[in-house]
Amino acid sequence: MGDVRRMIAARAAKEIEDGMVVNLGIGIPSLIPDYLRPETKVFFQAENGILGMGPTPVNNADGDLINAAGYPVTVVPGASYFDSALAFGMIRGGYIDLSILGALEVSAEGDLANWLVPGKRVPGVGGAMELAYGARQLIAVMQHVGKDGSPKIVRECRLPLTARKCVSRIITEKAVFAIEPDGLHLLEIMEGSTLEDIVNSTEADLIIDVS
Amino acid sequence: MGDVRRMIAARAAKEIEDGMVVNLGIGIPSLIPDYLRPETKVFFQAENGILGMGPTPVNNADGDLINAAGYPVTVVPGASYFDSALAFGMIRGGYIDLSILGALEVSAEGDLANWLVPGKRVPGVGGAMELAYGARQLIAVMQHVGKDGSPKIVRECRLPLTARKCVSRIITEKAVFAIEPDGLHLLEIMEGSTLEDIVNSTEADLIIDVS
Amino acid sequence: MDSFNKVVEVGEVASKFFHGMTLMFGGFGGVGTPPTLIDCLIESEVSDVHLIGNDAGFPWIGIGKFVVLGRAASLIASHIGSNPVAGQLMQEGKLVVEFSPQGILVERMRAGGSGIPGFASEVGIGTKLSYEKPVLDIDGKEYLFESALTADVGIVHARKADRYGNLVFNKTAQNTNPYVAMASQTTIVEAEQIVEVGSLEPDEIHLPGIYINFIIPSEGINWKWVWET
Amino acid sequence: MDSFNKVVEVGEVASKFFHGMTLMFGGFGGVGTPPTLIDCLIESEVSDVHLIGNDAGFPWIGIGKFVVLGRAASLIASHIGSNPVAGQLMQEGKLVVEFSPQGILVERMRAGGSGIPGFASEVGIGTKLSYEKPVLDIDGKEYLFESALTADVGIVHARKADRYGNLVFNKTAQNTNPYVAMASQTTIVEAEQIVEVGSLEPDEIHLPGIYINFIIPSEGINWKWVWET
Repeated sequence: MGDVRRMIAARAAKEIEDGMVVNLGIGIPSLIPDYLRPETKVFFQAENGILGMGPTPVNNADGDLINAAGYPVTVVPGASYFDSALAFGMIRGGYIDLSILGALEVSAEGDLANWLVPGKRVPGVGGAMELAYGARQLIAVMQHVGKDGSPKIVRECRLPLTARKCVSRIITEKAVFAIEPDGLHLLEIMEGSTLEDIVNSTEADLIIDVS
Repeated sequence: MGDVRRMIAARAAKEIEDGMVVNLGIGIPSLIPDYLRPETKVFFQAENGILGMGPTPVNNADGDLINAAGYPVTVVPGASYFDSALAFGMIRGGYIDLSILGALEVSAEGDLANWLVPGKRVPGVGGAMELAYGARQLIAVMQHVGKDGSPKIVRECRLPLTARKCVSRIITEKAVFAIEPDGLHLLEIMEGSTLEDIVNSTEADLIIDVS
Repeated sequence: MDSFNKVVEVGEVASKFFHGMTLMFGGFGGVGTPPTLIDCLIESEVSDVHLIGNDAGFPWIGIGKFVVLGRAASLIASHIGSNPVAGQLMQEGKLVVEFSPQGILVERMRAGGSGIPGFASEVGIGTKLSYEKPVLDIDGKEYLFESALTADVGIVHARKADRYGNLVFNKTAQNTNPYVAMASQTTIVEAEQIVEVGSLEPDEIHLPGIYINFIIPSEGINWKWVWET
Repeated sequence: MDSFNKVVEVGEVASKFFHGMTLMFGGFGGVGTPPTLIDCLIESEVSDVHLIGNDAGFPWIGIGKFVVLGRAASLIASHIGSNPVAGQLMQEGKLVVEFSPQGILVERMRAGGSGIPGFASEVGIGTKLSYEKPVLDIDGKEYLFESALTADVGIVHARKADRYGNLVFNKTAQNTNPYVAMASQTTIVEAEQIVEVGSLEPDEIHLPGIYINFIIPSEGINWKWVWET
């Protein structure tokens, strides 16, 4: 399963372009920096108050320099610290080029559910609703199906929503999808997967752009 | 007339107590610091972004260190600079202990008019409405009557209002008044004035607390 | 009280906590939550406390140390996932939890401290979090009305404080602290370093001392971070 | 464009100004208004400009130098008392002026740059300034609805900028500048000093460079202040 998560992260890393400001959610997205080309010029934002977050410190972790998941980080040259109100002002104000978030379900129209499974442990919504609202581009990353094999790319989300019509792209270990006004496009089949498998494990209707 | 203004400022200075945070308006209020006892521990706030404003510099005025009226100032130890949104957040949030503002008219209920004389030059409202709204205590200072001898302490303001029921005290060259739930109290007759003169030149009804 | 010297002993601030109070706390996952004041709160034996802050900490970190004692009646936060005991208390009906999106929560604190009764938002429209909020119709568009939050007492953490309460925060330990200070009637700051008035540069101060009522010296972090365990 | 080096020549930014644009400017009585960019605006010959800023400057200071040319169609400001020409243009119907209370104005800029559609306010209720604003009824209390302000182009001034656009302001020249930068689609900063990326301390930066599109070097103040005349 670790390999599946790393496979998704490696593919998602290719979506990050030079000069972008990117906010990564917890879970699979937090693995993405490991797969970036080192020469990529990118600024990672953390919603607790950093622009220009760097990798995990090798040693001498600083308890006051933490990412939004609570783990120690470093900063790159040009970084700045600020309070949480400014951090979320940036997010809602449309200054984050790309956010990559983990997902529980995504609908064919780009509705995102990623914060609450009724009857299970209640973590709360954190900053996900604002990233979904404000990021210029939102990519959802997740394993293609649930533990019971049920599809997570669905016609309509069954789980409580984080935001409507916010996801522009979905990356799983089986495929890459784009959400366009005319529907859900299959853009790319990942190595080890087949068109038939993807169609069978996806509830939403697909517009197939791959041959 | 300069003497009258200075007389009002000197009396208003006595309202400033140790430890207060005070915002002074332009006009007569700007003369008040000259009359403070030097040992008074007070922090002056300027709504353009200073807490801890000091006197006018003797020389070497700094174009980037200016009060809200546009004139050079200095700062005292413990001063801080900040942006205008924070400056007005302090004001609306009730963190200014005392504001002393010039006035055009004040009503017996404490309504303040100090920003607009219809048909005359239109300066605009500046920060007066927020000081009137947010300061814990608001003192209006003005000459007792207009240039034409008409009363400025009135039953109902005729000029456009800055804010309703905001003034707690009025200081003129003739008298000091307090606005209480039961009406306008005459607290003090200034040197050179008489009770008769005050009653004749004040439109609003008075509750006379002086003998 | 001398407003130019707000420094007191830890023991003196315990009396500021009271039964049934609303308490706002700074911090994000415990980072920037004042450890000495948390212990002081625990020792104060007050209960039925209404908490407002970013999250529920961890069971042994930050506000979490207080939450697990069951002495909080309610909590307004953006998530409680890092403190399973909080989730359990919530399921048992012993802790009333209101979730607010994270940035909306700190914005509501800012509003409370800035004389803004509330603001319009599009975040969370059409989700479970929006059901009980007033809906505004402005020029034919619908928004949620997010109301200002205020508290009786606020506890914040700073790297440095001068004796007037001018604060300098450190890195990501700033987070919600400025807004907790603004929105609380009585704000107590715990500072790692306390300096004389006049020794901070006016442009280096992150938060003016006007928002601070009491300053205590910090005894330092007394918990292990998740990544240290 | 290299987002890690936003420094350009003054001549290059003139093309960002356009006929009919909404232009937001930093500054308070001209302090913190970028002098080189004001001259660049004047030389650009654009007109029918919709201005948003604290005030109208003085006829020879700050935005006032542009206002007196009659090329602004409208102005949202808190006062124009320091620029009698602005008052005259207003009386003659050549400049449409909307007054906003000073702090409400900067708060509306902040809302515009922070994804907040608007906010509730009690400032100015029952006065001439409140007549055209929507009234909110929340739990039986009435508030004015103050709408967010945004602009096509923003011009701001800073003491120091690194090449990414991280800014450090100087004393009271900060004022509305951070919010102008946030609320403008294209923000141009004029900096007295331009330094390499990495040479500013992350905690000393007043405004992160994310809000900045172009940086030009300042040629310095080219007007006399009122107190110098």
